[in-house]
Order: sequence, then C-alpha cells, then structure tokens
Amino acid sequence: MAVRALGDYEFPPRDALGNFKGRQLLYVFWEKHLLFSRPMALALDPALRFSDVLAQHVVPAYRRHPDFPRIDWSQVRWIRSGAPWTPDPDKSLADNGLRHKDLIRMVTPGLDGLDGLGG
Amino acid sequence: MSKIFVVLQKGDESRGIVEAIVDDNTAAELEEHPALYRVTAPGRMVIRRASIEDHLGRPFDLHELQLYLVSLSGHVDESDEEFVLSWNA
Amino acid sequence: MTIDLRTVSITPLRHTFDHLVRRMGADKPVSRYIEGTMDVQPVENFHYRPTWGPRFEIFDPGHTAIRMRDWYALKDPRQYYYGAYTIARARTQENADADFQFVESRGLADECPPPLRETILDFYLPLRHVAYGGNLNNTAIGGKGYGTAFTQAAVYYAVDQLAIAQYLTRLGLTLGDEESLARGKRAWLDGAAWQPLRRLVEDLLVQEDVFELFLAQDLVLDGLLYPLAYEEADRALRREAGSAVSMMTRFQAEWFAESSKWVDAVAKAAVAESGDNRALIVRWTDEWRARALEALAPVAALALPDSSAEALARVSDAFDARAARLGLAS
Amino acid sequence: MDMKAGKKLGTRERYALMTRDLEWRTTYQPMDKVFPCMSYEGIKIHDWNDWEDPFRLTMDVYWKYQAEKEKKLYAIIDAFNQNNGHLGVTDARYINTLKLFIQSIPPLEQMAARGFTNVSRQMAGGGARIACLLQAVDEIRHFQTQIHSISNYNKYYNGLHGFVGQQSRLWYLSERKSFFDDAITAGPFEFMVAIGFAFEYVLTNLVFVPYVSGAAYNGDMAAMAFGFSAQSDEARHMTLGLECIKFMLEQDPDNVPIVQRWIDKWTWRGARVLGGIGMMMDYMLPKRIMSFKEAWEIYFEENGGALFNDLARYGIRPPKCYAQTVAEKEHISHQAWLGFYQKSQAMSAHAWLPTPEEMDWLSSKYPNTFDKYYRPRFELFREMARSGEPFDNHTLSMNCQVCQATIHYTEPDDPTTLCLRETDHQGEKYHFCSDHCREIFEYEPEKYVQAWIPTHQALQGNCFEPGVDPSAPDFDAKAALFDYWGIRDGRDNGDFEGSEDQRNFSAWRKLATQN
Repeated sequence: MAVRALGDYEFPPRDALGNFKGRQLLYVFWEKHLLFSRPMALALDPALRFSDVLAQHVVPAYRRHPDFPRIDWSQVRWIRSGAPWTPDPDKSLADNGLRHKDLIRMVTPGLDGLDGLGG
Repeated sequence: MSKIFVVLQKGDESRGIVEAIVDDNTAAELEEHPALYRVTAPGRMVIRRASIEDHLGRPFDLHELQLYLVSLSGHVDESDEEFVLSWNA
Repeated sequence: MTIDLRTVSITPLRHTFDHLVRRMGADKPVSRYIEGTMDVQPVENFHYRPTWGPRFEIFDPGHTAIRMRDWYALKDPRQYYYGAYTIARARTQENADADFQFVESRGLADECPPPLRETILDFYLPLRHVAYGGNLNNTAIGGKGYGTAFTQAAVYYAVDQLAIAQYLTRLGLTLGDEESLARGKRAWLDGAAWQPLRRLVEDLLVQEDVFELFLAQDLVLDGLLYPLAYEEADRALRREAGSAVSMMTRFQAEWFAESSKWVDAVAKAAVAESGDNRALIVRWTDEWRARALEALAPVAALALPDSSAEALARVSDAFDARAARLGLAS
Repeated sequence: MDMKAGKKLGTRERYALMTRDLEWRTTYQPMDKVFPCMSYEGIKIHDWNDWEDPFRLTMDVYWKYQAEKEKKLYAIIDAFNQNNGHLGVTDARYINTLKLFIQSIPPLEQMAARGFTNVSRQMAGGGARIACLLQAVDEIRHFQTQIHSISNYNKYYNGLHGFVGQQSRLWYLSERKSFFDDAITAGPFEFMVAIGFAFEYVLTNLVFVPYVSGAAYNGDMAAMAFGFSAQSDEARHMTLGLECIKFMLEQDPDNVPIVQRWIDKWTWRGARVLGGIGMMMDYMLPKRIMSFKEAWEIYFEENGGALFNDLARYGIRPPKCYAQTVAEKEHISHQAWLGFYQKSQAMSAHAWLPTPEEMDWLSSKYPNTFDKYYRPRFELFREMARSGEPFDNHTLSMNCQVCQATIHYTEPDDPTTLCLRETDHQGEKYHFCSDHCREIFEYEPEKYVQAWIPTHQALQGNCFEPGVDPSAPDFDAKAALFDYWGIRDGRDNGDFEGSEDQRNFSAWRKLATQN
C-alpha cells in the first residue's frame, strides 16, 4: 500500500548511504547475551577489515561478559538476514559483501549467556 | 459479563458519590487505592443525581462529576438525572 | 520522626529552565505564563511530513507570508495561560449568567414590545453563524500558526467565539424559541441582507495564509462587527427595548474590549518586525476592511433602519484610528 | 446553571442548538474545499447528524468547573512548594521519574493540543469538531500544569532543566516523539483512532492511574495533584474516543477494515510507548503501588477486553498485538530498565540497580521470569559496580525504524532471543523490533523512511549545535553531543549512587531534623 495523502507523498530515505559521508552502517549483536541489551550500531569505512571490526569494536564491547574468555573463536558462526554468513577476517567489509545497514549476529556454540538463559 | 468501573479522586464529595453509587447498584464493589476510589459493577452502573444529593445534603449537578472523576469505562449516557455507564456485550 | 520541612532554608541550584535562561540571558524566576508558553512548541527533527499537507513540516512558519525572527514576539498582553484564561472566563461567565437569570426570572423579555423583539432576533441570531465561522477560523490559526504564544491565544479565541455563539443562542431562546433560531438560520442562508456577509465568512474559511486569516477575521471583521452589534445597535435598541438585550450581550461587549488587546499586540509586533510585514499587513487590512464594511452595511440596516450609515461611519472611523495606532495607516 | 432557556427543551436538544445547529452547508465555497480532509483516508461519512455528543458541556459550564479545578490545583502546588514539599518524597531516586516525565509527557500533551486543534478544524461535523476543540484546550491545560508542577523540582535537582528541546534531540525520547509525530501527520480520522481511542481509551489509564497513585504513595503531592486533575479531563476524552470510533463503524461497513487496521497499528505503537511506564512503575518508584504486569492485567486485559467484546458487534476484533502484549508483560519493564541502566551515562536522569529488597519484590510480582532471567543480570552488574568498574555500555544503540524503541525486546515466545526483523524497500534495508512494526512499515513505507533516528543522525554528524566545527583540531565529539542533548556531564547523568542529587537531598533533609 502507498500512503494516502493530499498531494504527492514521496521523500528520500533519511538514512541513505550517501548521508554517512563515506561510511556505512553495521549492526552487531551477540546472540543469547542480553546482558548487552541491544545490538550496537557502527558507522564504518567500507575498506575496514573485518578482523579490525572485531578488534576495535566487538571485543571491547563484550569483554566483560563471563562467557567472553571462553569463546572459541574458531567455532564462532555468524548470521546475516536470517542466513548463515561466513566472513573472511582479512577482507574488508565491502569485500565481505556487507551492505549498508546490515545486521550480523554472532553465535557462540555452547555459550548461551548467564545460566545458559540468554543473559 | 464485562466489568464497568469508575475511578474517583478521594475526598469528601467523592465519598458521598461513591456511597450513592454503592447504594444504587447492588452488585457494585468498592476498592480503595492510595488517593483514589475505584468502583466496579458488572455490565452497567447508574449514578443518580438524587442519590448523590441525599448523601451530600446539597443540590448536585451531574456535571460536577467532572471535578472528581479520574477514569471510567463503558458507554456513557447522561441526562440531567442520571449518568449511566454500560457495555452492550 | 516528624520533619518540619518549612524550617529548611536552602539555596536553589537554578531559578528556571535552560530555554528561558537562553531567552532572557539570565537565570531568574519567570511567570507561569512565560513558563507555560515560551519555546514549548517543537521546532526541529520532525519525523514525518503531514499527509494533509506534504509540502509542510509538522510545525512550519511557511503557512503565512509574514516572517518573524522570533515568533514568540507575538505575546499575549493578558498573559493567558490555561489557568489564568479559564479563571478569567469563569468570572465573566458568572456575571453573564446572573444577567440572563435576572432577565429570565423577572420576565424582562416579555416587556419588550413584540415587533422590536423580532428586530432584535432578526439582527442577532444570524450572528450565531458568524461566530461559528470565527470559531472555525481560529482553530485554523491555532492549528497552522507558529509558536505557542500565538497559537494558544488563537485557540482561546476560538473557544470564546463558540461561547459567543452559545450566548446568542441563549438570547434567542430567552427572547424567542427554537423557531426563532431556525428563522435566523434561514435568513443567514437565504436572506438577501445576510448574503454578502455569508460570502465573506465562507471566503475566509478557505483562506490559506494563517496570518492573513488572523487579520481578516480577528482584527478586521470582528473589529468592525462587535462595535456595530454591541455598541451601536445595542445603544439604539436599548432606547426602545430597555436593558434586557444589553444584559444578554454583556459577555460579547466585555469580551471584545479584552480580546482586542491581544489582537492589537500581535498585529503591532508583526508590523514592527519589518517593512515587508508591514506592507503585507497594510494591504490585507485595507482589502478585508473594504469587503467587511460592504458586507456589514445591509446587516446594520436591519438593526438601525434610519441610522445605519452614520453608525457604520463611526465604527469605521474608530477602526481606522485603531489601525493607525497599530502602525497601519496606509 | 446550564445555558437554560427554552423551558421545554431537554439537555440533548438544548446542547444540539448550542453546537451542531451553528453550522451550515456552505454554498459560496464548496464544502469539500472548506473541509478538504474529509475523504482522503477512505472513511465514508453519510450523515453527521448521527454523531452522539459524548459529554454535553456548554462553554459556561466548562469554564465554571475547569476554573474550580485550576484554583484547587495551583493552591496545592503553591503550598507544596512553599513547604519544601520536595524534601518529603520517599527518596531522591523518585525524582528521576519526574525527569523522564517532564522530558516525555508535556511535549506529548503539546502535540495532542495541536492535533486536536487541527482535527477540530478538519472535521465537517459540528458535534465532533466542538468536542475536539474542548479536548484541544484541555491538552494545553495538561502541558502547562505539568510544567508548572515540576518547575519547582527543577530549581533543586538536576536533569530537568533542558526538557524543552530534549524531546526533539535526545536519543531515548524519539520513541515518544515519533509516536505523536506519526499521529499528527495522519488524517483526522486516523488521528482520532490513534489518540482519541487507542491512546486515551485503551492505554491512558496505564499512564495516569497507577503512576499518579504511585506519586501520591511516594509523597509527591504536586505530581499527584496535576496527575489527578489532568485525569479528571480524561473521562471526557475517553468518551470522545469511543464515540468517534462507534460513529465511524456505524456510518459505513467499508470503514470497518480501515478502522481495524488503525486499531492494530495504534494499540501496538501505544503499547511500545508504555514500556517506559512499566520501567517507572517497577524500578523507579521507591514505594511501589502495583507491578506493571498487574496494571496491564487490570487496565488492558480486563478493561480493554470488555471494550473489544463490545465492539465485536461491528465486526471489530481485538488488536492483532493483543497476545504479544500479554506475553511481554512479564518481561518488558525488566528489559527496558536493563537497557537504561547500562546507558545511564547518556541520560538526563540517573539510573541504579535494584536493592536486594526490591529484587525480592520483583521476584514476588514476577515469579515466572524475574529470578530466572533478570536477577542474574542485575547481580552481575552489582558485582561489577562493587569491583569499582560499573558496567557502562558505551556503544550506540539500534532503534526500530517504526516505533524507534531501542531494539531490546525479546521474541514473544523466547525470552533468551532478541526479537529482530528486517525488510528491504527500494534497495535499502530497514530493521524492526517486532512483526507488528514491520507490518506498519510495509503498509506505508513512504512515511517511515523519513524517520529521524537519533543514532543514525549522530553518526551522520547532524547532532551538534549550529556553528560547531567537527573538523576543528580541538573538537570533542562527546562534549559536542552532550551540549546538543542539553546534558551536563557528571551532574545530570550516570548512576544515582554518588550523584549530586543524592548528596543534596540527604543534606537538605538533615537540615530539617537538626540544628
């Protein structure tokens, strides 16, 4: 359906890629770890390597969770838009195929939060 | 049957109004909360001018309910004599 | 443990809110009018455009050609916030009600000779609809105007116009009956004397520029109509009908004197802002003044069959003097 | 005292002469030019004479009773202020509810005033117009009495001083702003369903009755007085909302699906806004009156249930979100407060961890969920605080494109999994907190692509005061953002423990008990 209005009703999206001055949005969330109550929103250079996203943003944000030291990084899986997604840590966001406003969910098998209940 | 309720801010007038409601609606129940009264009744509730006047000992215009009424539920039907709340179902 | 809090003397950390400190350049206590009015309307970061006006933001100064650096310069000299406004109106209302009750209980309406009674009803009852138009137009000003100072006062004015229509209805029911109201409405719809005025009122209902609407309705039309209806006509009718009518229209007479202070203050501030504003306001006032005088002429003749031209001349002279005081002499 | 006259006229007829009889069908200008907003939403009205006036207050009666209420209210406020009533509240933590209140509610009341003023111009039926006009002035009353009541707190406590402007700028307030911006940009009939019906009738009891009763319970006579005084207008507003919806449903069967969709949309948007109220009731009132869950059961499930039973005869069913709100009532206040606590560094209010006694109260009120899911998180945060390094989530939050709530609510059937939804529209991705918000977006994407999402705006560099140069060598992004938000770092924000408010309140109370 389109909006019913008195007159034309079409406006540019407020968060179009071009508004971020060369950066793109990426949201990251650690599944089953709701101690961190919501995903983080990042505006990143598309040329940034994925391993640098982890080192600069993900690790500092999640390091205080008791599950954090137990993460086996070789077992970490990622989900993007409901489907499994396998990043190459040495490649850039762009080369990993991440689009503006993608949300990626980090899954750590066997680690399901406080008491295993998502906390 | 669905419940009707009114909520009134506590005070001397409201006390009289609540007494009138409880008198006129046999199934009405009064709950007391901090600073307010809540009166419930199944399906229908009648608030009568004459009964309120009896309880307050003075003339009462039903518009004066505006001063004390905090909330209500149901359809409203008002006349000079009665303020009626009801659900159809 | 009882605590006697009254004995505690503590120094406040601040006296008012940040936006008022910015406005005044100092942190000092303010009146309830200022606190409840200044800057409270949102001005930025609106989420969506209105479906009823996609060209505009939710609050948009572009609903008029008038430009103000600060829309809060359009203050209300009466300093009406809701509480002050309502308490003032309740007092006026009480007096008006006492007058109606006096007229009703003493049967003063019956003392009025029947032909004269018809004249009174024929003149005043169609004005119910004029007031309703004023009500509609002021809700448009309140709904599209910019800045709470201006818009809240327009909403109060809209409410007042509704009340005036209701007092006129009560006058009709006191002096006549339901049929009198119906006859008044027929005259409004079809009577030759009322058609120029109805055309004017309907043209105002589709006026898009909110400030032009404010001037045309509140300054010009009401500024000519109220002195005509509640001073000139009232004086003439009172000579023959006694004071009953004056008592039943007392609200309108007092209201006009009071509300004009707001209208004048707003017009004056907008004129003082810039030459462009002044030029627009002068033009609008002239145009609507000419139309309003023309529309009121046949109406005036209903109440003042022998002296309507002189009465209207006095009304328009007084209006011109008022306009000159506002800086509007063209 | 009423507009008497006409000895034989009944209330109903007399009121009609005082209101709808004033209008006429215009002929010099066509009706659809005078009332241009009457048809574009698709609602069909055949006869405005069928409108039932909800409360028959002529202006003289309105002024009389409203003036009486105002005199009473300001007398209470004056006395409360003169007696340093603020020192009589249970605990200075309570004052943080007033901070969230003044940042959220008066700006919304202001929008309601504007919206009802608009609708009172847009509606073509005199009965409806006039009822809307009275509600418009009532709403002016509400935002002013709220500001006036809380004004004195601003003189003594932090976090209240910047409420004007914060609503349009501060990250956690966009949820409420977008709610009213959405309603006011809709057509007049949708506005009436959104605000008159879904908000005023179905949900407003949850804002005022428990919360204001809570204010009384916590010794805040000023907030109690304005709350109840405002709420006494609410009975009229609720009745108007219900009348308006019945009128639309009775006018034409084609209106039913349109109204149903609006009920679905606005009950959900309203329920999302109330997540914040739940948090206030369960976590922020030092003396609690009832849990959010209990309030939801009484005022939404029981009362809303009765209402929707009643509307079934028109072919209206309960809002689609009904089951989800019932499932969420055990969770959302906890999830919201956990989110606030970890972001209190960026709030114009303080947050804190519940005490052991408070956690026991929460266990007793939420036996199915609190101990299992939420207590362990609070206890871990307490441990971190004890270690001298309290948890501060410095990352930026993610918001739902429609309701703009921080995305921190879980799947309705799984409290261990965050609820995340997305959709693509014209090559761009959009994220949502729920199926309901995604559905609202997909119905009117042109509207929601415009949303001003605070996090995104900050990342675009739009959240600095005019004149600030982000490329300057000494540019401090955090300080610039706090300036824009109107937050004074170290005074307005952070944990309540150790705050200036806490110290002042305790020192001032001591003055009252010692020489």
